[in-house]
Order: sequence, then C-alpha cells, then structure tokens
Amino acid sequence: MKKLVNDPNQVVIEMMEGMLEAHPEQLKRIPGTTVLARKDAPVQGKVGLVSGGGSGHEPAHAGYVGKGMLDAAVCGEVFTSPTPDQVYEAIKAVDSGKGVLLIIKNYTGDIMNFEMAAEMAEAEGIQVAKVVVNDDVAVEDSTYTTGRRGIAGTVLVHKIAGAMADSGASLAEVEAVANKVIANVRSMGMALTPCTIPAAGKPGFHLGENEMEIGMGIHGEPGIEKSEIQSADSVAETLTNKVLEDLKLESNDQVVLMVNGLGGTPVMELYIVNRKVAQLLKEKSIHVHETLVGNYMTSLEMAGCSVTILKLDQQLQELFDAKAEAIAYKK
Amino acid sequence: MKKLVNDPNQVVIEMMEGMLEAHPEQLKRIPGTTVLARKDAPVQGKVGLVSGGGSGHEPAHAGYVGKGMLDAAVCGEVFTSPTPDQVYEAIKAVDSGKGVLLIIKNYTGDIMNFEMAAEMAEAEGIQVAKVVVNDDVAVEDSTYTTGRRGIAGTVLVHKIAGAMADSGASLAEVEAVANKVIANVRSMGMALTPCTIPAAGKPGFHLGENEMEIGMGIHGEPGIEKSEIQSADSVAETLTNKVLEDLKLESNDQVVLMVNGLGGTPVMELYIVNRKVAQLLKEKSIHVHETLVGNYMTSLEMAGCSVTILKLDQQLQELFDAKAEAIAYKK
Amino acid sequence: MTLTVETAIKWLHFVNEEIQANKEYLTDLDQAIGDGDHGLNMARGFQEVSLKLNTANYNDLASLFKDVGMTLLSKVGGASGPLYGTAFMRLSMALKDKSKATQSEFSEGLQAALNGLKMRGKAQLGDKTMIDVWEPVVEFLKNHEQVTGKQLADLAKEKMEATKDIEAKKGRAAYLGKRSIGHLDPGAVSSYLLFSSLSRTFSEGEI
Amino acid sequence: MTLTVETAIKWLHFVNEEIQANKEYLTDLDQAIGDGDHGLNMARGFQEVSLKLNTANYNDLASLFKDVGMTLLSKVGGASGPLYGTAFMRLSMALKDKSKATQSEFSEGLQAALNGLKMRGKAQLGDKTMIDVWEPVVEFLKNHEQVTGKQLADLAKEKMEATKDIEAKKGRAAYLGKRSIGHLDPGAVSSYLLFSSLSRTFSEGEI
Ligand SMILES: Nc1ncnc2c1ncn2[C@@H]1O[C@H](COP(=O)(O)OP(=O)(O)O)[C@@H](O)[C@H]1O
Ligand SMILES: Nc1ncnc2c1ncn2[C@@H]1O[C@H](COP(=O)(O)OP(=O)(O)O)[C@@H](O)[C@H]1O
Ligand SMILES: [Mg+2]
Ligand SMILES: [Mg+2]
Ligand SMILES: [Mg+2]
Ligand SMILES: [Mg+2]
Repeated sequence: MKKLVNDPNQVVIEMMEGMLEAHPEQLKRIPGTTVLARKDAPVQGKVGLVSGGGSGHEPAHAGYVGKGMLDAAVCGEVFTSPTPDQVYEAIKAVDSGKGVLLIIKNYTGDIMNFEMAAEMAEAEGIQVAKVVVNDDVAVEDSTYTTGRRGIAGTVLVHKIAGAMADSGASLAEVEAVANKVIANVRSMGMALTPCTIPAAGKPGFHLGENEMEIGMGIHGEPGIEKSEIQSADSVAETLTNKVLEDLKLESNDQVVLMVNGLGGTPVMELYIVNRKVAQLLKEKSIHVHETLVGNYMTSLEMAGCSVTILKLDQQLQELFDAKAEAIAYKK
Repeated sequence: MKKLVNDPNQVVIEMMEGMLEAHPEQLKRIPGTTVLARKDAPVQGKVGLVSGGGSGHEPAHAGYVGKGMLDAAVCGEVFTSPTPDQVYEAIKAVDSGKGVLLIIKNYTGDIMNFEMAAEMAEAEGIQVAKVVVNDDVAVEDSTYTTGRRGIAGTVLVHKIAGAMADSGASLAEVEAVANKVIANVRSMGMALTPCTIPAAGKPGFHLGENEMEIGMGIHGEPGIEKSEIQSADSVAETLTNKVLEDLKLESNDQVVLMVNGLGGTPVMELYIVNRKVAQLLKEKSIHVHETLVGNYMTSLEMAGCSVTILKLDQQLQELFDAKAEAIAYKK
Repeated sequence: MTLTVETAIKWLHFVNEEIQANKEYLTDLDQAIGDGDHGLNMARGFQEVSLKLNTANYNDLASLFKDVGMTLLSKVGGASGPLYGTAFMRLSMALKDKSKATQSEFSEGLQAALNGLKMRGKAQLGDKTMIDVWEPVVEFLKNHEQVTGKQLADLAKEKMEATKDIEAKKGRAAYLGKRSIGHLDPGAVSSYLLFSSLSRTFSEGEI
Repeated sequence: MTLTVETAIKWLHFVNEEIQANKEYLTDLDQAIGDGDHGLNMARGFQEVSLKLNTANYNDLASLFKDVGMTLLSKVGGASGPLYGTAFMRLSMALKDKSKATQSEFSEGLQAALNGLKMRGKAQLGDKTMIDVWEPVVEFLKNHEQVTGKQLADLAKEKMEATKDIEAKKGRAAYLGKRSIGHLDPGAVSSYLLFSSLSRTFSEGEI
C-alpha cells in the first residue's frame, strides 16, 4: 500500500485536522465530533444543509462546506457511513431555528444512520427534512432492491440547494429544489484501477492489466461489466449514452455537465473525455450551460471517471449560477 | 498503460480541445497553434503574461489562464518544452503594446525555446521580459550546472505577477515582482509511484513496492534519494525542513503554504501531510497567511506531493490576496 | 438456560474475540461483494464494546445491552452499525429491569431485536443479509425448549453458509445482481460469529 | 567528398530511418537519466523533416538545411529541438547559396553548427551532452583531408560510448549528479545516429 498516511486507522481524524489547519477561517470542528461546519454556523435566518458519508471521496463532502453550499459535513470512516450521533451533532450545530436539510447519498448505511439522526433531532424539536441522491444509472432502479447509488451528482445538489438556502427560502422550499435536482441529474462512472482503504491495506477489487469496469461505484462496488480497456472516446460514449438514455433530454435543453475524476486520473485525461462528451451533446443539440472538469467526488486513488448531466430549468440555472464560496467549489 | 486516451500521440491536442469545450467563455485557441489564451486577449493597457511548458502538469498551465493570472499558456508535448514558434504566437496574441512577461520553469529546454521566441518577438518590436522559476530545493543550485528546477512554486508566480499586471503596472514592475516571488519561494517534492508518458507507453522509472523517492522532479527526474516508504509525518518533516533550511525564515514571518499533489494522490493524503507541515510551521512561529491544498502542478498520474512555501511581505501579500478568475484558481 | 449479566458479558467478550480474529476475513468477504469495510467496522465496534464492559458495572441485562447497542450505534457506522445497534437496543428494551433472563425471555428479546433489524433495514429473509442468519436462529430458539450450544451454532453456520447461493436484494451486494451469487454475505458471517459465541458461552451444554 | 543536395537529402532520410528505428531505445535512455521523451521528440521531428524533403525541391544546400532547421525547431521541442534546430540553421547560414560543398566547406559548416549548439546550450565538452559527440567529430573532419565513412562512424561511436562514464553537468541528467554515471547520454546517441547516417550516405568510401 503506497500511501501518505501515518496510522491507517487515524486517517479521517488526521485529514480533518489538516483541513482545519488549511482553512481556519472557513471551517470549525464541532468539538469531540467528526463534523466540520462553517465557521459561522448556525447562520441565522437560513436553513442548514448537512451532508456527509464515508470518507475517501474528498473533496466531498467537507470541501463543499461554505457560503452558498453546505453548512456542515459529517466525516465517516473511510467508505463507512458516519454514525447517527455524529450526524445529530451536525444537525444541532447548523440549525438556526429554520430547520435542517440532510443530503444523503443512497446507500443502506447512509440512509439508516441519517434517518436515526433525524429522529433524534426531531425528538429535540428540530425540523429536519431529508433528500436522497440516487443519480447513478449504472444500477437498475427497482423498488425491490436498494435502488440507485448516489455519486457525483450529489455535488450539484449541494450547489443548488445551497444557493436556495442562501436566498432565505424555507426548509420545504429547499427540500423541493433539492428533489428537483435529484429528479434531473444522472451520472455514470467507470474505473481503470482499484483503490485501497488504508486500514484494509489491500485493494478492494482487482482489474487486470488490460481491464476496466464500466458502471463502477465510488466505493469500488462493481458496475455493469468488466471489459477490455477502451479508448477515451468510447468510454465517453458509453457513459454519456447511458446517462442520456435515462435523462430523456430534448434538443435545446440546457444542462450542466460534470466530468469527474475518481482521484487517480490526471486532469489531462478528464479533458480528453470531456472533448468527446461535449461533441456528443452538440450532435444532439443539447446546450451545455457550464462544464465542470475535475476531482469532485473521488474514490481514494482510483483511476477512472464519471459523467454527470443535470437538466436545467430557469430556477435551477439561476441557483446554479449563484455565488459559492466553499473550499473546493468557488463561483 | 491504463489511461483514458485515444491516440497517445494526440493527447495534447485532444486535451486542448476538451478544455476549449469546457471553458468556451474563458479560453480561446490561437488558430493553428497549441496556445490557449484568455478569450479577451490582448487585454488593453495590461502587460501580457505567458507561461507554459511540457504538458502533463495539468492544471498547469492552461488552468491558470484568466483574469488576474496568465494571459496565455503554451502547451508543449507531454514533458517536452513547447517550440519557439508556438511561444512566439502566444507572445503576439497577448501583447497589447505594454509588453509581455514570460514565466519560464528552469529547464534547459524551456529556457532555450522561450529565449528563441523572445528573440523573435523582440525582432518584431514587442517588448519581452523573462523570469525563470527555480524553486526546487531538491537540486543543488550551482552556477556550473543547470541549477534548480521550477516546480509548484511557479503557480504562485502566476498568481502574484498576474495580480500586478492586473493593477496596470509596467513590464519592468511586473518582472520585478515576479522575481521577488522567485527569490522568496521554495519547494520540494517526493513520489511514491512513477508516471507514464502516453506515447512512451511505459513508466518513466521504477519504485519498488516499499520505496519512495525524496526530491522527485515533476518529470520523474530523480531526486535526492530512494528510501523506504515513510509515514506522512516524516515525509512532511523532510520536505518542510529542507525548504525552510533554504528559505531562512524568522519567527512571525508570514507565508503562503502550498501542499501540492502530483496527480495520483488523494486529497485526503494531502491534508494529512498538511496537518504536519502546519504543526511544524507553528512550532517555529511562522504564520501561514493562506494554505493551498490540491493538485496544482502535477506529473500525470504520479502519486506523491510537494511542499511549497512563499515568504510574504506587504506587497506580495496584497497581490496574493487580489482577485483571480482562472479556471483552476479562483479567489 | 439462564442468561445472567455475567454470562452476557462473557458472551460479548467472546464475540469481540471472534470478530477481531476474523477481521480480515470479514473484510475480504466484503471486498468481494461490498466495499471492504465490514471487518474494520465490526472490529472497531466490538473493541469499544469490550472496553466498555471492562470499565462499567451492570445490575441488569437491560442497561448492559443498552450500552452495547449505543456503543455499536456510535462506533460501527455503515449499514451494520445501525442494524446491530438497533438489535441490541431492542433486546435491551425487551429485557427491561431484568437481571437475568430465561431462554424464553431471551428468545423474545432476540425476536424484538430481529423485528428492529427488519424495521430498520427493510430486508426480508432471502435478501442475502444478516437476516438470513437471525431469523432462523430466533425461530429455533423460540420453538425449542432445550437447545444445546452446538445445535445453535450448527444452525447459524448452516444458514450463514446458505447465503452463498442467494442473489442479494438488499445492501451493497445488491448492486452486483446475479454476480453476488457464490459469495457469503459478510453480515451473515458476523451474525454467525455472534451466535456461535453465544454457543461457546454455554460451552457445549444446554443453553 | 562533395556534399550535394541529393546526398544531403539521402543523409537526412537515413537519419530519419535510424531515429525511427531507435525511437524506443532513445526513450529508454532518456527514461534512465532524463524524462523519457528524447526518442519521441526526435522521431516526431525527423518524421517531419523526411516529409518536408519529399515534398519540397531544393536548388541549394542552404535552403535545404534551413528547412531542416526550421522543421526541427518547430517540431521537436524540449532541449534537443532548439539545439538541433540551431545547428542546422547555422549550417545553412554557413553554406549560403551553395549547391554543393567540399569536405572543408562542410566541416566549416559543421563547426558553425557546433558553435551555435554551444552558444544556445552553454554546455562544454565533458558535460555529458551531444556536444561530446559533435566536437570531436567536427575536429576530426576539419583536421583530416581524406576521411572514410567508417572512420567517422567509429569516432562518433567511441565518443558516444564515452559519455557513459561522465557525470552530467548540463541538461536534465545533471540533476542526478554522480548517479548519471553509467548511462549513455540520449542526445549523444542521437547525434551519433546523425553522424553514422552520414557515414552510411557515403557508404564505406571516402567522404
Ligand atoms: N437492509 C439491510 N438489512 C439487513 N442487513 C443489511 C442490510 N443492508 C446491509 N446489511 C448487512 O450489512 C452488511 C454490510 O455491513 P458493512 O459492510 O459494515 O456496511 P456497508 O455496506 O455500509 O459498508 C451486509 O453484509 C448485510 O449483511
Ligand atoms: N545545455 C545543453 N547543451 C547541449 N546539449 C544538451 C543540453 N541540455 C540537454 N542537451 C541534450 O539534450 C538531450 C535531451 O533531449 P530531450 O530529451 O529531447 O530534451 P529534454 O531534456 O528537454 O526532455 C540530452 O541527452 C543532451 O544530449
Ligand atoms: Mg461501508
Ligand atoms: Mg522533455
Ligand atoms: Mg461494507
Ligand atoms: Mg527528455
């Protein structure tokens, strides 16, 4: 395992300490917890936004804490949903009396832990709403199973719900717009290499020298199929087509496009992928309002990428364009 | 070679095309060249800033094109300095009559190619000044040899010289402040894994399963020594101490700190490194004005990091704090 | 059988021992069809449980199991944390004020725990989760008056092994669809360790 | 010897052949003590040179070598691009208006090229660069009236091989310090290919 770590069991706390050292004006730690919150939380007159999940997806989620995005991020162990008590602390820390929205990625563990935290907070009289992001079209959406996973599209929920909250909207309004984003955002990823949970000390799965996995989840959950490595263009096409199939766009639709790196892929390659995705959207007369290329939702050092498309309407576009001052997302 | 590419010989052009698709409002390509310039170049009444070098260091340098930073970046082949004709095109494209500053990383190839371009431009009556960044303390600075390499500190030269140019300063003034940054910035890096030039198809060097290289350059040039992998804290200490040894800071000095990832290292690990670097600076009563943690100057998919420290004075601090709207650096 | 505070503590220390010994094994199982943290999660949680039991004093089973539940809830995380946490909280509630429990009281307690698990995780028997061990074991304990530890452990083992042939419908393994067949469910294995430790607590004799 | 436009073109095609054939070898050498692009750079440049020579017509050596120089300058990049580019530009200038060159004229031209190399790169003999091949070869051509191709190639080879034992003072290999000893200099090898191709142009006979 080639990693810059000290004790593999302390990576989350040490990362948090490093973040606090780096961003002392923006972040504070809720004492004794793994919650990183806006320095000025709770912000009076504003709905509080809390997200989080397992660590290892940095800059998600603590990197999205800041004006116009999240009020707090709860950092679980690597790839492990944070526990209810920690989420509860985050809710308490950001509630200004206007209520708190939990942005949850759709994994059994996250759902259960955030739900229990919400129950605890509600018992204390705090208004809590929850939205569940499930943008990953690699997984079939069936009511009999766990449903789709939440991946990079989550960042766009943070952005837009954050802008809505910033405008002074009510909890119900912020929840509604977050759900609108969720209804209109789809993603799919792929991986070239596995990643290693530091405390596990060995890669979570294996891919042969000439193999890739299409539909890979951000915790190394397998996807649709293992195949021979394909060209960037062909990968871009597979991901984009699958996303479009599900999103059912029409010509002249406006979208936000995100080409996201999983942590180990150079920015150069992400732009090469973006080149093809942009071409495909152009061919379909879909208008890209803005493109985000970079490492937004990662899987430790996994090499690979995901493509996310969000269909905009007037409201979503305005909120997307609003100012944001998070550590890893400035607008 | 596990990469998201099409033709390995076309990666630079395709990356540029992907960047142009992603940032059509900010970037334009000078037709027929590998130059990416600000959409609104040449900016009247402003000294033009040109940098560049081999590709593979993304977001350097095209990601730093934008208001408050560079006016153009010249993209060479991977790890290969761009040719004089391309640099010359960049100079022409950004000169508004106030002259152009070339920000060159100290490599024989870059120096020669940029120098020849400057000669060409000067022959056309364009005022050109050059600064050479040589922040890498891993290499001994001797007048008999090539001298120190330019690495991540270059981004801070872009930032501060960019702000100075934005203020309407003259070419001589912008050159002077760029040289002031260069005189006050030091870096050192290390690597855990090698990287592969796409067209070469195999890693540039070898590191054993339990080895790392301290002092690694951003093109995979070897550093000070190969050693057993050490802890993040020990790596942070080695890099920081070597940088401080050279920079000779005093207590209460103000600095900018950059913990830079080489492309393949998760942000989590960079923050773990930052935690220790910040502690070390605190122990020496050195005040960190701002910390940058992320992938600023990379080596394709190399795993590893570098530590950069810039000593500030009043002028540098104000310029560092000025607004910047580059693709990969917003302030 | 009678479950006393002492035997309960013994049981939980055994669970911790088994979990620590199988930490890597559980992680390997989770790497195959999940995200590779189940061993780490369970080891972290039961380590804390063990520590807690070493430092606190208990007069009744309810407060003991409440501490276990709260510790697991706040230390394990992921899917297994709220599940095991809820199970022990429900067990605690079912044994309110009791300093010891008969087999039938304990079985009712485990039934309450199982109900909690199902309420929390919304999984059914046959979804390839820990439920596939819990449900038959609880049924067995409820329906048989004199049960040996060996019978219990054998049943738990059999049901754990049976998860291998099931296609996952819940939890992270569900993303694999048919590709989940052929692998043991990690949570079923940790639940097996829970029940085999119970068997060990009462050695081979009657529970 | 007499260098005509035709023999010069033949020479440069041979160089291209050699460079393409040794592309990976040059890259391997550069991976060891540089950044691993020398083969790629030279192959890209001489490929273009070859294309250019196939499509253009030349009446004199000066315009031919000018095109070669400009092509290398604009296609190779890195350290070797401006160096080889400058060399051929200087050679062109030295042979102004000449449609053919005697050995002594050609040697003077190469001397001018070498001067350009040294001016541009500021390296000296013994710095472990292409200069270590160029300088002795140029000296030899200048000081001997009747030179065979074999003598030329042998000398270039010997000097190329001698770079192995030198510690680099210039170029990327200089960062290695003493660790550069034991490796051939990639630019010295490509320069050897340049001169061995010249020898091949005149086959084994007198140049
Ligand atoms: N909905 C559910 N109901 C019951 N058990 C579940 C459910 N989802 C997951 N599990 C159990 O949890 C185990 C995985 O736990 P763990 O790896 O710790 O959490 P995570 O899946 O969040 O990483 C699975 O093997 C399964 O037995
Ligand atoms: N200052 C110099 N003078 C002469 N030759 C040099 C100098 N610097 C480098 N070289 C030559 O250039 C070769 C490397 O070329 P190349 O790999 O194409 O460029 P880069 O080093 O920029 O990657 C070296 O092997 C050496 O022979
Ligand atoms: Mg998990
Ligand atoms: Mg190079
Ligand atoms: Mg798991
Ligand atoms: Mg090279």
